Amino acid sequence: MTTLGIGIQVAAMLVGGAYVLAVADRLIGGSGSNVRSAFSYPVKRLSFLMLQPVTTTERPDLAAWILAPSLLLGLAAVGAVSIPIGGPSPGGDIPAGLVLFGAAMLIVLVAVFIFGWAPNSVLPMIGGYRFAAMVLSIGIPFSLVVLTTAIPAESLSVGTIVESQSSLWYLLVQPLGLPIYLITAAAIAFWGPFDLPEGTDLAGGIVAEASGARLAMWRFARAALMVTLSLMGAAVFLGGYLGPVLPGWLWTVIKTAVLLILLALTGRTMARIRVQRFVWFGWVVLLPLALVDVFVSGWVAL
Amino acid sequence: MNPGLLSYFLVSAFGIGAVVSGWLVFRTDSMLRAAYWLMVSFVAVGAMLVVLDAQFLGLILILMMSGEMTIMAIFMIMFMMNPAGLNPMTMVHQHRTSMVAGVGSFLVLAWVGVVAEFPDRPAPAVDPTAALGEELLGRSMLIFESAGVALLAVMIGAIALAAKRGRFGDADAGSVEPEIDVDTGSRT
Amino acid sequence: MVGIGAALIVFVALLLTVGAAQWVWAATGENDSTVPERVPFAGGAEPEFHAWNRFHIRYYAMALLFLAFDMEMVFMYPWAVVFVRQGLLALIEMLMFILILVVGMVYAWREKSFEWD
Amino acid sequence: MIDLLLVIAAAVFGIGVYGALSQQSFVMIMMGLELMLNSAVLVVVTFWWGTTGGNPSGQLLVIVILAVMAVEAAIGFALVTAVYRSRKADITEKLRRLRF
Repeated sequence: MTTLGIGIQVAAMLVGGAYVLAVADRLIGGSGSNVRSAFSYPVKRLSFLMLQPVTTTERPDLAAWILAPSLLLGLAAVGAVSIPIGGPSPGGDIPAGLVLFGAAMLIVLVAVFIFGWAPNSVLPMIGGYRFAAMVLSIGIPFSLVVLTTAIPAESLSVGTIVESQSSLWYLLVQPLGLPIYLITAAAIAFWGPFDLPEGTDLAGGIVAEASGARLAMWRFARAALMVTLSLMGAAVFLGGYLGPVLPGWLWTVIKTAVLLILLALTGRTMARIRVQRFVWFGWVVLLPLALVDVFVSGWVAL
Repeated sequence: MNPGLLSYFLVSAFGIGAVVSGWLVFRTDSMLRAAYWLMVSFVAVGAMLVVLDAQFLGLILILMMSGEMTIMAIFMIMFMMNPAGLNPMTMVHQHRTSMVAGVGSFLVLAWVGVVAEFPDRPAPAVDPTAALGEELLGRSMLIFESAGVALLAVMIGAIALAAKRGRFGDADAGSVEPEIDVDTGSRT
Repeated sequence: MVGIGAALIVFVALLLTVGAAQWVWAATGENDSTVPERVPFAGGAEPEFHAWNRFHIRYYAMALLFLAFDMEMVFMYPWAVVFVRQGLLALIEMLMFILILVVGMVYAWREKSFEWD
Repeated sequence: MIDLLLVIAAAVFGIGVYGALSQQSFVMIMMGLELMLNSAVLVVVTFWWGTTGGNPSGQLLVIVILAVMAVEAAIGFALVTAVYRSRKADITEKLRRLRF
């Protein structure tokens, strides 16, 4: 697998997945839209935003504002590179892929925080602080449940973890893993019930001052981040490219799409909780559950 | 050992990145930028570790530092009068002494690094993470467990120092031990 | 090395291209905006001070706890790799380590560090 | 290669020394300390890679340095918070004695 091949694969996954996510979100949550218009909605919305002027505020930190969407998109792509899509790739395998993924997902905090900081406006700044509180409280359970899948595989490489699920998916071996992963992943992508940094109670939060191409880039980068998180969920819990009859890459696409649609569904139907409640929930409920998951899975793997 | 030309190029590039961003930490007025320049320095060093076949250590360094630097930025905003550096400021003392100390320590250490002869025993190309795990659970188990105790001490110490609700009431209200109020004087 | 090299190349390429595009858009967009248009939104409130101000986050005790607990992840990655080979020994050692840290968490929970008003 | 890496580490260390000595703000001093630890990580991995034949103790030392960083940051921030509470001071010049 060459670098160019990996790049094209990742780009195709991210763009296609972002489209699926946007359509699913529109079908589930759009008000008064028929089914056919939902399929053209992402394109319409993108061209609408691209034609809008890019507004600015008084004395913004322009460098940070320009950097943040590109950084978010870059992190989503780096996370996706660590995941095999079409099948085992001996050359392209990253031995510590799980750590690379975890590092990329933690730096999302940096991208979102500087995006909130940049416009020198109160509401985005509060959104940034909120997101910091969220990630600091669920970052550890997120890494823990992903790490738990490395125990039976005896490797930090995502390819090896996928291969080790040839007999049974880790969804069935570690039933606690996927729910915790999806909750924390939605929080890291500030999606669904956990879109507190962008909440309507903050009048848009971190995107309150963003418009035009900048907002379009940010939205796309966030959708790409959701795709990366779903790809990882599909790879470590649902067996990735493993499956009968169909080619490997199609299995990856199907499983990722299922997770994306699931996240779109829960994102639109669950009730939001306050950030204080969420911090408490992350430390007192999710973290002990993730530790239980680690030790029970370890016991089973013995 | 014979590292390839690409390794030399990557190490030089990341090295320049680490040094320049480390220098910018103390040259910018914005506290947020200072914190994130420091993070860039750590990421550059982490990338160098990846080039040196210590992939796990390099990536874990980046993972640790991204969280730590955001916390650092938040604390800077909390404690600085002028966190964004909207007015230029220099908050330095003993500038010349520090400059001399910095340059001096660089020269001494670089001289040692260049002049000293080191044995040439490169690391074998096996999975170093597994070796680290064996070391952690076997010979160095005591280090590992005492790190746990140290971290416990840090947690309790940090909370005891920083928590607003002290044992004797809120920190804002003094949080001091109530004086012993025993009436020993003569009754009137 | 191809995989991690690809990660680096993809990251740098995206950062440069998307950053450059953003810069072009920002440079072409802000010239014609007037001063009232540039006032921060802030829910319509009058902007009396910069948002880059001192801000008292209420969760600093939780943030410090994260710093300490994050270290536990560093020990856990190599542990997970050799777990099956080491067997019960690994399980017990890590259980000890985690139980020590859980004491700190219980203390933080009792001190109400995860809650603020 | 080892020479190059050691010179880079020395430069990072020198910047760290400068920062830790020259800055007035507590948090900026901590940044200087972190830079010094950063260069220590680089030196340890350099020797692990080049001269010790991949002795796993070298890797363990890096992890211990990471733990030191976490400890330093957490206790440092906690101390700054405690000092700020009682003194309303965030720079070293305002502290002549360290008791309440």
